[in-house]
Order: sequence, then C-alpha cells, then structure tokens
Amino acid sequence: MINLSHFLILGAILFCLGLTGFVVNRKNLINLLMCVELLLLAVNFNLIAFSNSLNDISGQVFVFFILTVAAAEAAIGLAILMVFYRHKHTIAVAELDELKG
Amino acid sequence: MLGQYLPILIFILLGIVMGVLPILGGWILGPKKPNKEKLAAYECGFPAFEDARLPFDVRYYLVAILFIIFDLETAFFVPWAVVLNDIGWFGFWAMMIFLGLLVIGFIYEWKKGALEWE
Amino acid sequence: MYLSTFFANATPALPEIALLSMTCIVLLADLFFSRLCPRIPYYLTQLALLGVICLSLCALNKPQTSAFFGMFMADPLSSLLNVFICLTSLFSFLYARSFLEETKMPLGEYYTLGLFSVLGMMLMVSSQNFLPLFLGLELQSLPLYAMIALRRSSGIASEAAMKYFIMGSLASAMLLYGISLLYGVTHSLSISEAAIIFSQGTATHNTVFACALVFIIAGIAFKFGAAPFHAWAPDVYQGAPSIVTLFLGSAPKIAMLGFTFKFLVQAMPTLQTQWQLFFIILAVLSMALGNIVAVVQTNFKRMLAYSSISHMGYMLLGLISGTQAGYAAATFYIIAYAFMTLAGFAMIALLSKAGVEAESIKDFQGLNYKHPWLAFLVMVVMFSMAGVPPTIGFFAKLSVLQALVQVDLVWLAALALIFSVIGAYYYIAVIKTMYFDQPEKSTPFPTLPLDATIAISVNGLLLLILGLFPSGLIELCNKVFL
Amino acid sequence: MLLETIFFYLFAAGVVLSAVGVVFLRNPVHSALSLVLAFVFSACLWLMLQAEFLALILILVYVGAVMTLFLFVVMTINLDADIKKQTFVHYLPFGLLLMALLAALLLFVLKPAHFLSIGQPIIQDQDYSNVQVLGKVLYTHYVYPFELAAVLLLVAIVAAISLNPRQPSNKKTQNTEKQLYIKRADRVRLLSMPTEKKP
Repeated sequence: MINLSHFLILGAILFCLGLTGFVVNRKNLINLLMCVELLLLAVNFNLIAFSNSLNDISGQVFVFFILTVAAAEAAIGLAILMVFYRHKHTIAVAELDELKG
Repeated sequence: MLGQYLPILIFILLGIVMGVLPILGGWILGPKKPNKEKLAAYECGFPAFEDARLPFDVRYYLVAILFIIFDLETAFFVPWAVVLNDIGWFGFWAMMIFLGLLVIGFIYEWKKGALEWE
Repeated sequence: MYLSTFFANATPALPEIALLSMTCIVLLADLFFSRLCPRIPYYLTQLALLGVICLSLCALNKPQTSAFFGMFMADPLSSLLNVFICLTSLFSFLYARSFLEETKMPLGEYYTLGLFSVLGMMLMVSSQNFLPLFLGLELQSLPLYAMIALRRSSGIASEAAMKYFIMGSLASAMLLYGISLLYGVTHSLSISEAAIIFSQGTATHNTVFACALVFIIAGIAFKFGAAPFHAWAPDVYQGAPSIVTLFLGSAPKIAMLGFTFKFLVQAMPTLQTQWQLFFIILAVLSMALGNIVAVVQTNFKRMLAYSSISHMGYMLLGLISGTQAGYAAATFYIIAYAFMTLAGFAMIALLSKAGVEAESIKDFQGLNYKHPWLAFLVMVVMFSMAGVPPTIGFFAKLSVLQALVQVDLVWLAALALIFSVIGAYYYIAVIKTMYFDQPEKSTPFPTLPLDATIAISVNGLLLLILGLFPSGLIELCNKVFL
Repeated sequence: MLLETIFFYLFAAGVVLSAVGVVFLRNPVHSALSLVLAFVFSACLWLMLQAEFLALILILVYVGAVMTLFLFVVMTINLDADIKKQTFVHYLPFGLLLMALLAALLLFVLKPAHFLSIGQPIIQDQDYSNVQVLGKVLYTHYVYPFELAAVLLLVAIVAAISLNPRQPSNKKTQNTEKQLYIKRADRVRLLSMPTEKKP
C-alpha cells in the first residue's frame, strides 16, 4: 500500500541526490544548474503529496508557482552563464577561482 | 483511479513498439560490413579533422529563453479558459493585468530587436 | 465586477502597486525616450522611490489592514521597513548614476531591475502567506543576480554573479524544502493560520517540524550571509561592481529581517525556544569569523564583506533575546547597518577612476591630504561600524546588548563585546592609513560628481546625527512592535 | 492496489536512477537527457497523486521548453575541452558520506509513523477536473501571487535580453529595394574636363 510517506521519502532521496551533485560536482556549471532543478523537483514532490493527502489544493497551486519561478530562474541563470562563458571560454567549476582571499 | 489511464498506457506501448520495431528489424536483418571510410562523416573530399557537431548559434538560445516565458504564459491561460464562467469579471481582469505586464515585456523585446532573426 | 472594484480592496497595497506601475513606466520610458534624454530612467526611478516613501510614511500610523484575501498585510512594522528599504535604495541608485554612465552600463535596465528588486523586498515584509513571501524573495534576488552581471565587460563581475546565483538558488531550494514540510505540519500556507495551529499546540509532528525549521533557518542564514553559510558573501561583495554591492548589501538585509519576522515571530510565536538555539550558533560563528578574518584582509571590499558577516551576527543577537525590545533592537541595528554599508561601499565607488575601483586599502592611503572632508566621512563610517560612541553604530550595538542582558544571556553579551573589540582593530587601521600615512604617488584625484558628493555627506552626517540624537529612531522601532 | 504499488516502485526507480544519471554522468548532454527522463517519470507519479494539470505542465513547460534551453546552451558552448579535463574527484567520498547521513536523517524524519494524523486522500471520481479546481482558486483567492508571477516573468525577459543583447549583425547582404531605386546620378558623375595634349 502506497501512502504519503513513500512519496516524501522519494522526495528526500531526490533532494539528497541534488545536494550531492552540489558537493561532489567539480565538472561544469551547467550540471550545477541541473542539480537545482532536481532540488526543486523534490520540493514539488513533497508539496503535491501533502496536497493529495490533506485534500487541499493550495499545495498544488504552490507547485505551479514553483515551476514558474524555476523556469524564470533557469532563464536568468543560463543568461549569466553565457556572459561568464564569453569571458572565460569555459564553464568548468574550477574556473570560479579569480575571487579568493 | 489508475484504471482510467489504461488506454493511454496501451497507446504508449503501441507507440514504442511501432517505433522500435523498424529500427530493430533493420539492425537485425541488414548486412553490416563497416570500414573506416564508411564510418567517416564525409566519405569523399577532405579527411575529417574535427567533430561533425558544430556549436549552435547564440540566437537559438535567445529565442529559447523567450519561448519559455511565453510558454508559461500559455500554461497560466489553460485553467483560466476552463473556469472563466465560474470566476466572473474578477478573474477576467486578473488575467488582463497579467497579460498587460507581459505585453510590456513583449514591447521591450520588440524594441530591443530580440525577435529579429537577421 | 469591474476594474475599479478590482482595485478597491487593494488600497493597503497602494505603495506596492504604485511602485510596480512606475517600474513599468521606467522600462517603457527607457525604450522610447532614452534618445531624447538618456537620464530619464534615473529621474523617474528616484521620483518613484520618493513617492513610495511618502505613501509608506502616511501608512505608518494606520492600524494593520489586510488585502488580497488576507495574503497581504500592511502594518506599522512593514511600513517602517518599507520606508527604509526605499530610502537606502534611493541612496544606492544615486551613487550608481555616475559610475553607470562612466562604464557605459545600460542605465535603463539597471534601474528597472533595481526597482523590481525593491518591489520584491517590499513584498517580503508585507506578505502574509508563504507563497507570496517566497515569490517576493525570488523577485528580490533574480534582478540582483542580473544586475551584477550587467557589467558585461568585467569577467570578475560575471564570476561573482554566477556564484551568487548558484548559492542563492541553493538557499531558495533549502527554504522551499522547509516550507514544504511546514505545510505538512500546519496543513496551510497562511501565516496567521500557522500561528493559530502552533499556539493551540495541535501540531504534533515534532520531529518533522524540527526538520522543517532546520531547513528554513539554513535558507534564511544563507540569504543573510551569516556564518557558516557565508561562503558566497566575500566573493560576491568583492567581485560585483561597488554600486551593486552597496545595493545588495543594504536594502535586501532590511527586507530579509522582515521576512525572518514573518517566518519565525509571526508564524511560530510560541516556538521561540526551539529556534533560539540555532540563532545563538549562527550569531557566535558570524561574529567570530567576520571579525577575525576581516583583520587580515588587504582588499577594502573584502574587508567590508567580512565586517558585514559580523554585523549580521550582532543583528541576530536581537532576535535571540525573543522579546519585543529585542526585535526592536534588531530592527534598529539593521537600519543602522544599512546606512553604514551604503556609505562604506559608496566611498569605493566614488574614488574609482575611469571604471577602476579603489578596492585596495592602499588606495585610501593619505586620503586626508588629498580630500580631508571625504577622509572625515570615512572616519565617521569606520567609527560607526566599530561602535564608537557618538555614532549610530554605538547605539545599535548597545540596544542589542541591552536586550540580551534583559533575558539573562549575559555570557553572550560579553562574548559580543569581546568580538567587537577585536573588530575595532581593523576599522581603526583604515583610519590610521588615511590620516597618518603619506599618499603613495601623486596620482590625480578623481573628480567627484556633485550629487553623489552631497549624498555621501548627508549619508555620513546621518550616521553622526542619528548617533547624537538616537531616541527618535529607537522609539519608532519600539512603537511598531507594540 | 497491488497494481498501484507496482507502478509506484517502477516510476520511483525510474526517477531515482535518472537523477543519479544527472549527478554522475560525465557528458552534460547525457545529464540533460537524464533530467528529461526524471521529469517524465515524475509526471507519471504526479498523475498517481491526482495532480493531472501539474503533470502536464511539467511535460509541456519543463521537458518542452526549459530542458530545450539547457540543451541549446550545452550545444552553444564548446564543451569538448571541459569534458576531457576532469580531475576533481577527491571530494567524492566526503560528499557521499555527508549525503548518506542526511538521507538517513530524512528517512527517519519522514517515516510513516510521523504522519498518522493525516488522513487518507479522497479518491476522486471520473467527473473530477483537477484543472477546474485549480483554476477556481488561482484567479480569485490566489490573485496576488498570480500577478506576481507575471512580474517575475517580466523580470526574466528584461534580464535575459539585457545580459545577452543582440550583437549588430556584420553580415553583408544585398538591399534589393535600394538597388532597384538607384538612379544613374547616384552612381556616375560626368565631368567635363579640358582634354590634355600628349607631350
């Protein structure tokens, strides 16, 4: 029998995977942006599962707005990435090293 | 509840089978005698010296960004169209303000030439 | 139901609606009239902010009223924070103009994005539901990411923007995860309903709630730039153009405090003991790390960044005390901090020559011989940051420590005092450089734009005057929490 | 009910495996495609949670637009050099350990015993329209966040265009109209000069 907890645990696993991508990823910035999408997907799982169990639509409304915000965020993030790429000619995470102290 | 999706499941399975079957058939039945010349990107002329995948033009990416924004706008329109009778004038004006804000964005795009290809 | 009735129940949100309309006008004016008058977005922006300040001042004495089905609430606290958000933004946009024109950054876009960010901050302090609160937070941060990268010719700025973006979206995701768990605990997204549920004690999922709290506080600490979630702050403060740094270091912090009040004080009024411990850790770490690491910095911007981390620590002390006086002290502190940060980074922007910023502390060597008035103002700012008596910074620290002593957290107050003594060292080192070191070479002194010079004088003297007569502002902060 | 359990584990495994792919695959193109797969499986799971509209939006907006943008950017950027020089793996054990701890904590927090007071979901009948229920509150009760969404989209437009303005095109093209309307006088000027005698 599948219940609320199953979906929440799935969300938790996704969230941890997304965070793992943040900590482990030393490849390139675009993968980091994808990990952000994973984190938000995990949040959406939580909200929809609660919304379903509580029979309350507001959780789903929240998810709709998260999807909107995440798309706008991705658009801006990739725009910044392109500016970054034009200066460094690479998007390796290791290139984020000019600012240090 | 899940039973309602049975036709869709059958449809998807059928679609996959229809797509995969010809590829699989060709792969099994067709003769395979590869050599270096055959696998090259261009069989005649210059020897291939770089990857066949060229970087995309930046313009595609700008169009894709603008597409996302207006795709989301459409997503907001769908429930509005479905419930317009129930939400009355309040809902109507709510959408008009939403639309007005995005029209300002559209004017901005237009004036900045982001919609022009050449 | 026509358009007029649509707006009729939105009167409490008048400042926000006015700001949104003006932002759209600024955007369109830039598109159509910037050929005729390139500065038109700038003038309209300042006009809009002045208007919003007036509207918020009018709302300051009104009782709390809600709009938009209870999702928006204008109360004295939000009006007070709105006034100072707009005032600090007004100053930062003023400092920005000459630099923008000098480096040929797009003026219209800069001010449009800036106004959008201000709108987001105002929504952060006056929304009454987790959904618009989150949207306000995003509306505040998304334009900021873009404003940093707007200096397209600078590689360092794009790197700072990228770091800020990644860390900011990670913080948002953490906060959202916390909110999603909180939704499961309270069964509602409304702050007032959450407060009712918590005060009834019917929320029994204590483990889940604790977990939600951890994620929410982590997200908030990220946005404040408090240790141990501070890693982005020094890089972003240093890499961003100073005119953006002074904006993102001042007004968003005020808004973030209002946001924290919404989440912790208004939604969880009875659970103060639960979040107090987290904030004690954050505050002690921030004060320690900020003050100690700042000592070894040679880059002035980076030093100010570490100093801002330590200031966040002091501000959190007010929240920790958990009393009305403590909250008022935190509000007073953050307002004082915003004006100090503005003045500090404005100096760097003002002394920049042909787009090259006066980043290094060496650039301030012997400033007294070149421009004594400016040197005096820097001295006032440094004294204020260090918390030396006749300045506002002293009273800010004092009120926070008083609030701590009242709730018997004397050890924490003593610790804060020790750290501020350490902190005084590097502020005074800057003053020594300005007054007692000879200027290195006879480099030509940049010509200062008149409007920015007047603004920095007003800003610097404000720190002094508010320090001499602090009672008005302190009373105002106390009044909004009654 | 058994069927539902089977489908849940099928889709959940799909989501988790493709998420692992997003994090650990070396080529960003493969990561992006893996993320697309994760979105598709998530949409299937959301259907099981009776959130039909959101499932469709996830496919339409995310798979259709956002991931396309990611792929465009990956294709625009020349990644060959980046893929080859990957040497940073010494964080791996530390990161994995940290995340395993966090996962264990979350698994403990989210176990079924903590959610006993939340009832079972109502299974809706065939006439139930998720879009209608959502729409009825979205444009009335949630009108304030709804307008904010428009503002956010406007910000995204302004930011994206101002950060990557269209470069003035340096392409050389014919202007046919100009060519057709050209007059002889614009091109040729006849001068009357006295002829010079040969020395």
